[in-house]
Amino acid sequence: MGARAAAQSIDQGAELLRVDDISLSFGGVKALTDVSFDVLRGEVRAIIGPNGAGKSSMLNVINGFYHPQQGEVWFAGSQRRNPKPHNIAHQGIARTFQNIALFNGMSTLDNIMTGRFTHMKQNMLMQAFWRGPAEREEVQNREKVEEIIDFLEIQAIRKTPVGRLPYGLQKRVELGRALAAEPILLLLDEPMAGMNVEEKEDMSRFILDVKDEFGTTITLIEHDMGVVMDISDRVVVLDYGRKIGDGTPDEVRNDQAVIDAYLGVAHD
Amino acid sequence: MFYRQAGDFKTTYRGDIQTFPLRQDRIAYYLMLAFAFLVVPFVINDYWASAVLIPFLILAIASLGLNILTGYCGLVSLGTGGFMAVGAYACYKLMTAFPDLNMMIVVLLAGFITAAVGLLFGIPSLRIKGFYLAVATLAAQFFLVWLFNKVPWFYNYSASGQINAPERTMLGFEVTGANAEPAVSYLFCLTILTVLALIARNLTRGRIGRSWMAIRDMDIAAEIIGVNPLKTKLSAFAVSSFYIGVAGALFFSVYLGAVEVGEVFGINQSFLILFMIIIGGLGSIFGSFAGAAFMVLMPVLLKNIMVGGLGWPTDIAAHIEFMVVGGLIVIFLIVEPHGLAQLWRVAKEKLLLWPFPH
Amino acid sequence: MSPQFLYTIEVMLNGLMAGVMYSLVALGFVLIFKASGIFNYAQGVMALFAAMTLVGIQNGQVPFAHLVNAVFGTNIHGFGWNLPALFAIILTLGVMILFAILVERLILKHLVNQEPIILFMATIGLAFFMEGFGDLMWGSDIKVLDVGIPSGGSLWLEDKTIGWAAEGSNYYGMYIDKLDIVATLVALLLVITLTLFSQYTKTGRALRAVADDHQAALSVGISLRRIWVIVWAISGFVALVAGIMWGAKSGVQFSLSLIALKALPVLILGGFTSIPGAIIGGLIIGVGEKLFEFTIGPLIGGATENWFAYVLALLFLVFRPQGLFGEKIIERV
Amino acid sequence: MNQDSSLDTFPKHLLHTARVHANRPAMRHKEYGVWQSWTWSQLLDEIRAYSLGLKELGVSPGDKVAMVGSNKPRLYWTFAAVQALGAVPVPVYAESVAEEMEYVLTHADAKYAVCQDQEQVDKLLSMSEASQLIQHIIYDEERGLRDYDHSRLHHFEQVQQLGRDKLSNDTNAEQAWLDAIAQGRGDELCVMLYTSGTTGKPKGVMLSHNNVMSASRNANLFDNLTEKEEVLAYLPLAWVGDHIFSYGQFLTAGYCVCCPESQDTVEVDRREIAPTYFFAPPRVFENLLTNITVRMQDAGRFKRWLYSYFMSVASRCGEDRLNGKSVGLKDSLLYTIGNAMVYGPLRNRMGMTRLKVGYTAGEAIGPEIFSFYRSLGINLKQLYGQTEASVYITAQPDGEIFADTVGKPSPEVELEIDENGEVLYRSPGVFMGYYKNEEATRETKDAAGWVKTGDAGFIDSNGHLKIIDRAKDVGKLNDGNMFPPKYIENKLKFFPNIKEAVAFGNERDYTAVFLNIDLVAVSNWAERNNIAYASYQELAAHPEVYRMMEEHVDQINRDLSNEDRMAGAQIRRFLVLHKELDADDGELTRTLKVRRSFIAERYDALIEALYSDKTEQFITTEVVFEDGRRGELSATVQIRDMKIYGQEVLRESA
Repeated sequence: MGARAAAQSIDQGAELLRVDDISLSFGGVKALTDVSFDVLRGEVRAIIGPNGAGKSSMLNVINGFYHPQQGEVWFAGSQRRNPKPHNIAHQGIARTFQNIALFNGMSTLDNIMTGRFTHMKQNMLMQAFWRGPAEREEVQNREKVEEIIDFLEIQAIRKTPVGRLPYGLQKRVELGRALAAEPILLLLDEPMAGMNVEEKEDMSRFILDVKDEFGTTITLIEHDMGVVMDISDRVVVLDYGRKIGDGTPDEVRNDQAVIDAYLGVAHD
Repeated sequence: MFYRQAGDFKTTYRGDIQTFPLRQDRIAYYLMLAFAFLVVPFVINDYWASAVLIPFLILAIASLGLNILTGYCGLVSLGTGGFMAVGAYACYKLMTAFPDLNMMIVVLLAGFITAAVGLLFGIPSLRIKGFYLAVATLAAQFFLVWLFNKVPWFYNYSASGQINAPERTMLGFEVTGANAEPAVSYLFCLTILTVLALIARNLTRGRIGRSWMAIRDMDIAAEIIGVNPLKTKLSAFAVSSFYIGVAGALFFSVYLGAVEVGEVFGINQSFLILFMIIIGGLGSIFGSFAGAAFMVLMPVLLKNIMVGGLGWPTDIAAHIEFMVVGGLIVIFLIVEPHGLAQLWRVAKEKLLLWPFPH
Repeated sequence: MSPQFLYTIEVMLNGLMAGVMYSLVALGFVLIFKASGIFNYAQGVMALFAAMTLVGIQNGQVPFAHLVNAVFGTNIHGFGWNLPALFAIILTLGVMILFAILVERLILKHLVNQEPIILFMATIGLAFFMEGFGDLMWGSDIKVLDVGIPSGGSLWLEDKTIGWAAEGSNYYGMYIDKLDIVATLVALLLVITLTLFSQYTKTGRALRAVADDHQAALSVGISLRRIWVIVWAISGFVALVAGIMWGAKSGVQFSLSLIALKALPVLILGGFTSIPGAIIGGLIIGVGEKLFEFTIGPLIGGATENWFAYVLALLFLVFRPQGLFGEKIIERV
Repeated sequence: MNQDSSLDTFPKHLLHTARVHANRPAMRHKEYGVWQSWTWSQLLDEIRAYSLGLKELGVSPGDKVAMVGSNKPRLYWTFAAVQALGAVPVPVYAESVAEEMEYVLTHADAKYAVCQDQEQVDKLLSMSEASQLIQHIIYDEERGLRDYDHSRLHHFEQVQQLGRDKLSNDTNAEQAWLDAIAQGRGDELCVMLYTSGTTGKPKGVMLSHNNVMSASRNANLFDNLTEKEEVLAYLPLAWVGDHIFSYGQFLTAGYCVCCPESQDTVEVDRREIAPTYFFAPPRVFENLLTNITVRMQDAGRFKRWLYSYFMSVASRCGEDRLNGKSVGLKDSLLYTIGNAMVYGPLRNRMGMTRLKVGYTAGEAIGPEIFSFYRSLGINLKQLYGQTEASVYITAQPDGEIFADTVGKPSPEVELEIDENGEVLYRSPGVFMGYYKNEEATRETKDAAGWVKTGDAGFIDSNGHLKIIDRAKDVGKLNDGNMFPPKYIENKLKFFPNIKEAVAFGNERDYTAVFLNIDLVAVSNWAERNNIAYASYQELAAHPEVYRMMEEHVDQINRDLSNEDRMAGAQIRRFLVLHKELDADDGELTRTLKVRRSFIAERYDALIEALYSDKTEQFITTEVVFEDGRRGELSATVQIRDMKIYGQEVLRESA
């Protein structure tokens, strides 16, 4: 059974991902120190913390960009051994980036179609012939992509090159690309950075809808505390690469260590 | 202005993703194909075949190939000449080793052999990008030319060090050698080009093409989506080299007939093909054609004007040609980095919007 | 000492001297690359063009004589003078500075903030243009360049070394061209000057500042465009020196422009931004290719110098892309 | 008439068309990026399953089924599916505010509701009274509704599945369904359409199958419409025009109705489909023309010259050509060139390349605008109609097109002008009556079947009807002169820079107007003239803008002075309003008609100032922002005096 299938068979509310005692450093600089937490199937799990707390590093460990010097990552019940990011995609983990990483030479549609990569199987020969299986596969995946386009309400920009889109829409297209992979675990790196209130509301709605409609488990990094507390089920708090809090939004909000970190007391 | 897209709507995705979604484009395309296959062979003469049409067809294949690698996958190669040489020598070895082999098969096999060599030289692309990679391909260029020069086995130990294409037939018509009819050579190349162009279009429009472009545009994001960078880059190298190899084989066997490797497949050939795709348009099938046509026609035109019209010596014409080519490259990079294809796209957009400006 | 060993020494010496020349050309690249992020493929053609211009000025050739004759049916060729070498060199330097200004005005200005690969391709276009332009201006025939540099084998060295080998062996002393010795000395001098220039002069420091951070350099009032003109003028100067040396050695002809291509592998070895890297890389390539040709060359048909450097560079690219002196690149996500 | 008299109801017609044109396209819907299409036989399958599903839910003859949403295929299917059961569809304006909608729903006794999406469902559920009345809600789009209590909420597909299950489990189900359809009669209630009255509560106009059928058939015959037409359904479902075009004529002619992807993409979708038969209120044509003008101003010199040159050619001979008159050889040639260079591309951009006939109605269209389209070779015509008449009262026959009339009586329509100048008509399309409002019915329709239109007008020498204004709106100035506010307002609105105008004068000394600038046109003009402004308010009050408005008003005064009965109605004073009249603020109706009395009350201070000698007036108004918050907006509005022309003077100078 592949990791994706294993992940799919996990019950709602059971452990989907667990990181144990993760430590990561770059040339002596410690980015993460002994961080452990878990993500349950079907929840929205937020990672918060001040700038430089190691949030993005944590996401990069989860999706295989960084390989921690110490610690274990368990996904869908099995331990991972330094996989490449593209293997991780096939296991059902998708993500978006803090600084939008779209394919600027392509249209919205093509960007999201590219997100279907792991679901397309036709080999080069079939592609070269096109008529038949390749075209059929293309059309089938297009149908899926159109559902996502419809879901994200971006019909009007379907054929627009993404480079020409305003920031907020680019963010949405990037979410679309991640959704197109039909991920089991979706990692969102500051999905609302740089957005105005209205765009943030839209994005929050989309995130919650993703959870409801597709049953996707979501792990997100976000700076806007209001948003985090509104949409997440549980929150991990990192500071200086260490975990200083973990719990429901209410628990975290009232945790003295967290309050100190955010007010800067702890490091005075 | 001439476009009437109103009422041209799509009821299926198949209709939406076809190569020419506009009805008028489709009609123009079929008319062009019919003209190329049904009219040109009957009016073609030696001059047009050897000066314009056949080099255009063959170089269009090469530029399609390089465009797949550079335009679609974002990997700049300066080794095109070297890979064309691989195609040419593979073709020569196959023609001489298996005299009865169908010429079409020879050319395709030459392409596959070049693909294999391209794969080998593509391996560094996993670790290096940009002009670091360009330098690596330059290594391939020099090494390959040296190899074909220095290892006599490749030129069957001939005294001149040259390779000469023996006469071979295709469906009873001579395609190669001194007695080949221009119309036959033309149709042979045209058929191969048409098929390869369709395949290029098919590859670039689907999963593989998108993975190439994803690597080109943002390799980190591509990886996150599940695109294996090594496989993808190597596939681009292989496909690209296949095209270039086929072009090299045709360039040698159908077009020139005799080849001295350093002269024909030197670094300048690499640049010429690179210029074709820059002028034509990176990442565009149409651009490959436009660039090849431009780079083939422009010297002919210049020569006709300066040598034929004004009576200047040929070396002056050649120098001016160099200047024009170099100048155009710089101008295109400054003014329109996406080349003729972009100009065409913009013109088409304008025509679609006509009389409105936006 | 066995003759074999002495031959090897000789090859290495030759290699070292060639290497210094490579370093010189590579230095031109590094300067431009550091200051503007441009990999200047036209460097070699610049050397060729500089050499042609020098010969033309020295011999009193009329520029574009061919074209003028063809267009107007005239028959002019030369002004009929012979200028002193030093004067001609200074005039040529002036031409190269003018060239630098034109390149900045007509090309670089319009390509600010483009990707490196685009700029690289632009310099290929520039190389083509210069090649045609130089030929059109001065004619494409092979020219003899003579600015009074001594040439021919150094008899003194041969005499000195002939006795090093064991008695009875057929050893006739080391053969080293005087031109190479001069060239080496000039190149060394230039390398030292440029290094000092970039370390200790105000302009040199400005160049490095620009290389480190464009934005910051701009914000402290260093004019990027002026810097570009300066580095292109310097590299024009380097090209001129290289052109003189190489031209004096093997005549002014097209193949001269290919020496620049040799600088590519040098840079890959040494790193694109390191001046010491360029020097050491040049020496390694120079010695390496000579030794390879000497030892392995005969086994595989010779003329390995054409590609040895590239393949060496290729191996480096695969196994150590950052070069000898570069730092390991950590990719940020 | 030559149609089969057995086809007297729409469900019968559906069965008939599905048989005759089984494989022709019946409906398209731009969804998921392409035009999803249904043939007539597929359409019948869908509707049958849906209808049976509704029956399973309990829909029975006489029940009212409300429909809320935009132009989606499933909503159109609801008409037929409901009618097949003998029940009555009641389309409701989807954009109307909750109280308005609740009034309609409760007044119509709607027991079922079909909604497009979550937004509509939420709206319905929020209504205490109507929500209790409604037993089942069916929705089209599932998004966001997953977690709702589904005891009386059903997804469209579930309903269809109910129907399909019934079909497969009960062999008699289909026959029973067909039998019920066969029992339908033409004089039965077919649909109830609520008029968005400019005053008072909406009234439910009851139309029978015969009403809608005769109007539809006559319209098809009048313009020779066949099953080959393609139309774009984009106007509100609840509006009678859409009901006739996209349902009545659709079923009777058997043509193809295309539903746009969303309201924002109508223009693109229209270009893609290129309808052959098109209907739009003047506003749409005005906007299109404004758009064209604005975009042409951004064009380069050559294009601008080309455009203006060939537009002058078109205005010289285009209309004559369209009317079949012969024009000179030179003009004919020029027109052909212009057709290739300008008119053809313009028609293409507007999606009118294949247009056989286009109609405009609802309000008067500016003569220049009207001529513009006709001169491009677009067969645009005017018609005059009402919900109570199942639309058609008069229409312009081909070849008899005048910009200022609304045409001749439509087939089977009798026309009369009563002693007050009010237009009366009688036709088979005349409605059955207002639902639960006998009194209003009696007021409007007399025993002999004559219906009062409420409009004042006269029949000109060509036999064409010319409408002046609402009969009750035509007032008198204190000096006894006639005051037709709409007439004046429409003239003003024909300037692209003026979006809306409200004229006052009834029982006052002279005519005075409020103007609303057209933000698109004026801001573009400002940009070109380097006029800086930070807000709508600032732009509206800009002296240059005022100057421009003065020129426009002056032009109107000249025109009016030249007309027999209107010279006394020239505009003496005007002002430019500091805010845009807005339906959210109640200043416009949902169909964007001016609510005169409401405005008079709201801007009382401004009106008083217009009839004083003040040159400016301060005013504060409450506004509703887009997100529903309320706020206040205040401004000092300038008032300008205008020159009044005497009739003779102008005649001399002219």
